[in-house]
Amino acid sequence: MKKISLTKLDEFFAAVAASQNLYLPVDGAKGAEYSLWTEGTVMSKAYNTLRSAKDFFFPQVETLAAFKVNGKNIEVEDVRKETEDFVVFGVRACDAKSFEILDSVYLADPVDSYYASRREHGVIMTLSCKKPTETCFCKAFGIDAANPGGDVSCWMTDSELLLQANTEKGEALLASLSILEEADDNAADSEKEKLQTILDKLPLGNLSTESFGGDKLMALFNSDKWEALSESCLACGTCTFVCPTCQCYDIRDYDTGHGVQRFRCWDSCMYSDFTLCAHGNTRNTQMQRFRQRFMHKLVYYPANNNGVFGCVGCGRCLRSCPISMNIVKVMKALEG
Amino acid sequence: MQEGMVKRASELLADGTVVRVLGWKNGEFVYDPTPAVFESVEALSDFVYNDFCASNLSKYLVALSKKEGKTLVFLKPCDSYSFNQLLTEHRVDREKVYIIGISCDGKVDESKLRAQGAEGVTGIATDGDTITVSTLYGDVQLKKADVIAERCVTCKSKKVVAYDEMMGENGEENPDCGRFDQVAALEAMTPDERFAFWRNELSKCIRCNACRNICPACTCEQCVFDNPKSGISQKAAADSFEENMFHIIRAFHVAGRCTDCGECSRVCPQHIPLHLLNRKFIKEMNECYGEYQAGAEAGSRAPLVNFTQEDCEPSIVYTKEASK
Amino acid sequence: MRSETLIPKIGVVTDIRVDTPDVKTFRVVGLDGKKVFEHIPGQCAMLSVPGVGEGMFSITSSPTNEAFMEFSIKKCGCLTSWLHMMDVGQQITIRGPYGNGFPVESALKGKDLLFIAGGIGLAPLRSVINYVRDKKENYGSVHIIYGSRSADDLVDYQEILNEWQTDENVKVDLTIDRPQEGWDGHVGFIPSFVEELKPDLSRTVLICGPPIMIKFTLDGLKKMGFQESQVYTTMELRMKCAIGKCGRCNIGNKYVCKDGPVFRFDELSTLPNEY
Amino acid sequence: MQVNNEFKPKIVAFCCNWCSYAGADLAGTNRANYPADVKIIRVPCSCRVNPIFILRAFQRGADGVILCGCHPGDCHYTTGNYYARRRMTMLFSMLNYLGIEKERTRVEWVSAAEGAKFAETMNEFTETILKLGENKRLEDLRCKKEW
Repeated sequence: MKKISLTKLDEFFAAVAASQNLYLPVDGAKGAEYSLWTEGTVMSKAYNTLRSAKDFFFPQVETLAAFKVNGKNIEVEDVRKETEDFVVFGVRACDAKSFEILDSVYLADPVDSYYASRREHGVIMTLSCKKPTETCFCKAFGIDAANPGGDVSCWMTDSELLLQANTEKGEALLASLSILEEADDNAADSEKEKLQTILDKLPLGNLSTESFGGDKLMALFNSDKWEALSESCLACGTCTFVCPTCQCYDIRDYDTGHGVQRFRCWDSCMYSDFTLCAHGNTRNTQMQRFRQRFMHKLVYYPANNNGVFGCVGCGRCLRSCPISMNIVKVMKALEG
Repeated sequence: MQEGMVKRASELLADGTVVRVLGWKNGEFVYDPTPAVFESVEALSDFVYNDFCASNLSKYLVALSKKEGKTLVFLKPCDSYSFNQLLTEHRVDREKVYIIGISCDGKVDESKLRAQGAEGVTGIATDGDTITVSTLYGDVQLKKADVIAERCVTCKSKKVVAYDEMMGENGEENPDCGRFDQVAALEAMTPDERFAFWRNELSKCIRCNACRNICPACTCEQCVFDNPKSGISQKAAADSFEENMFHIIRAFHVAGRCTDCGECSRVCPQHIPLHLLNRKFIKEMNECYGEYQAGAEAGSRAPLVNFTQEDCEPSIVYTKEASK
Repeated sequence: MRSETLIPKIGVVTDIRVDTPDVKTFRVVGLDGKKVFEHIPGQCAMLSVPGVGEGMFSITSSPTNEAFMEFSIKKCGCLTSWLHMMDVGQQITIRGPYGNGFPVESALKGKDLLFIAGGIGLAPLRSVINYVRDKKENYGSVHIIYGSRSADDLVDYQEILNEWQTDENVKVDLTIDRPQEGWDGHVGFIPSFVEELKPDLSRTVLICGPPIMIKFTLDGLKKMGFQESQVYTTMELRMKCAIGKCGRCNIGNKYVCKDGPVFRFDELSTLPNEY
Repeated sequence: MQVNNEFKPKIVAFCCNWCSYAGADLAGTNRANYPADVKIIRVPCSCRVNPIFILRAFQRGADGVILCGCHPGDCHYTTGNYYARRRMTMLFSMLNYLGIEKERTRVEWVSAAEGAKFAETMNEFTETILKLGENKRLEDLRCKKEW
């Protein structure tokens, strides 16, 4: 365990930013956003960022390959560039867990090289929560906000920042920062208890997941509650585009006039053309698309990943759905 | 207000005038009601109407008026303008809808609530115009006027313009509501400042289409953005140009039909002030072609599908700029 | 830099054969004139034309054919229409092989086989049929029931007449939906035709065709006493990445592009029927 | 587009088939020259031009877009240019509102007999675009990069 006094926090950031880009949550006009640290940047105290850190590893748009077409001949150009190193500071426990969920998809064979190179060059410094809010329910998915994962876990007491490396990348980073002092391992315990008492009082603290999981597939699929739950869903993609664990993407071509760029972009199972193909669409009604989204998070993903759920309880979909329909209401309706 | 609505709805359901009631049902916390359809008097026990029922229900009537039987709907003043606009475009069947107009003195904006310290909300109680928010970290007392949504602060009219029955007395238009002040402030900026302002705002867009799917004026069966041949990718701003193009075209397609209900800005997960684009079109049309309020009365011709011989030339944009 | 399966290789179309009014068979080789990659029967490849689109097509040639790969493609969308306008020598991009393919080295080994195909459904099965015919010693007898809308909608008709029907280990029964002059064979839909032929119950069934045909044929087979675990099919859903990551081709928790496209029916019946 | 680092503007002119296109034709037969950077797109009527066409022209690399149509009242379809006039006024005011240089877009009524006016308009418009420089605010980088 290492530590540094909060008075020297800016020097700490400067030291980290000396050798690589450092991103941390900064207060914007309407909510915290990850932005590049520069001299004088003040870290946000918000409970979490508006937009998750997924963008650093799985950006909304990225070019896969470029083609030059002349006459009958095609040239393929591999446009991948090695990502330079970067550090993301201030990631909460829920977002840190979402990287593991994305890893299980993109780093499974065949490895997605775009995602893998970003993941290798990115170091994640998590920060335990200070004031979780009512839309947080990470506890329901077995995430302990007091012990956030990531390469380095940090706790912020009133006077100092405590850092503990969890992976070699974390060890290497902390070792390279001579500014840090040693601290004994249970220095963060008081901070953890303080957080634990708040976590127990969270309104959604007792949300249970035992009526979900891989083995309840057909029962949940054929439940008659999906109609009522999805009746006012607008088929926009907000819940999927703010979600840190949504993995789906679309591959499209763009004709730039002097070649064709094949790019990948986030896609949403809520959109009507998600499963549209030449002979029709297997999910025609909004109920089916709505059901697919929550079945994937609560049943299909656990079935394929021995019980790990596809949701991390960050609460972003609770805040941003235009009609306030979300996974918590779905779980409570389908319980028992 | 809520009890009166539930009582009236139960009567209309019981005597068969309507087959279903379109309203809101309560959520996990007080501030997250969901639009819902109630088809029986017992179901109405979940019905809720409070300061957070801000969503505009008229767009749901496009689908509901295609179903069998009449639908009862409660329309706030701004929703009724959208209903009239949908009526003008023959998207809703007037006979299939029974409207109860409800007066409205402004809805609370959840993000304003949060900005003033309401994090970790466990309960919200409103009495008169003070709102007490009990949270995990102590209670917060707020005056309703401080947390009213911006669109309600500059509310253009408290008058329900389409109803079969009115609960409470109807309000009036409010011509000098100052809804164009922010637009004027932006117009007063230099082009570089404006470009920087809009680049900063529109670059936050994640193309989730919430603004398009909530908008009561956007009811095309297949949107131009959904057509892969249009060259505009529906799901991704692959370049900063696409962000500008998406929002210019989205605002353009509702120009003259937008009733300024403010839903697009309410639902934007990135809190981009999208209504400032729509209001710019409305302000420009009022100045060039005379005052016009979409949805004021059904059947009126919108400015962009109308013309006079004496319209100004497009070059007015250059001369007008010089004067400001 | 790691190998990336999403970045395609270049394929050259060396021969185009018009099978039916809306089906053409394309022969594809790499730039070096050899096969772009090896595959097992039932696997698919993603063909694409930059700027037009990308699509998943089953490889209809058998892996025992060292010279080239063949794709029988029906014209039913923008990419397929573009492909149908191609002429010999055109380059396209190709990546693969994807999918699990038929279990030719495991479950099907030593078995008597029954192929039931409808219309373009013959394309995926043709690679298994030719593979089984080339490795005759590992497999039992082969019975093919193939039907189509009309006589000139029968894909690979020449090959069926010259090679399959002359092969004593192979029994071929053809049918078309409606009577047509110049056609003296059987007339009628496949489900009723299969019930008429009463294939013996020891055969392992491989079925592919329009979903409606599969549904009725499967009911008929079950009525005759076939077990669901004896029947294999290959699915056709919207596929994009073809490596089980882009999340759109799932039936329940199974991805058609990675856990399929070949499924056994007892496995399919445990999944919701969203296909 | 930079050609041996001297800026050559790309200008797109939407010309309505009945008047402006004929005007352009007349300019040609009268030997009234105008810069070759102007690329004319013939449209049935000025009101056929959808705002998306103008934006896509900018996206694909245009530095200036001018819409030419019949004089109000002369429209072959009687009311086409009236609607176009309103629609373009709205589009130009929105582009200006977003901070895009307002001289990049323009509407000009050119009748079939005004060959000289057509050439002079094109010269003048190319001049303003040359002064303005390359279109940086409405460009799509993917279409720009020569790789």
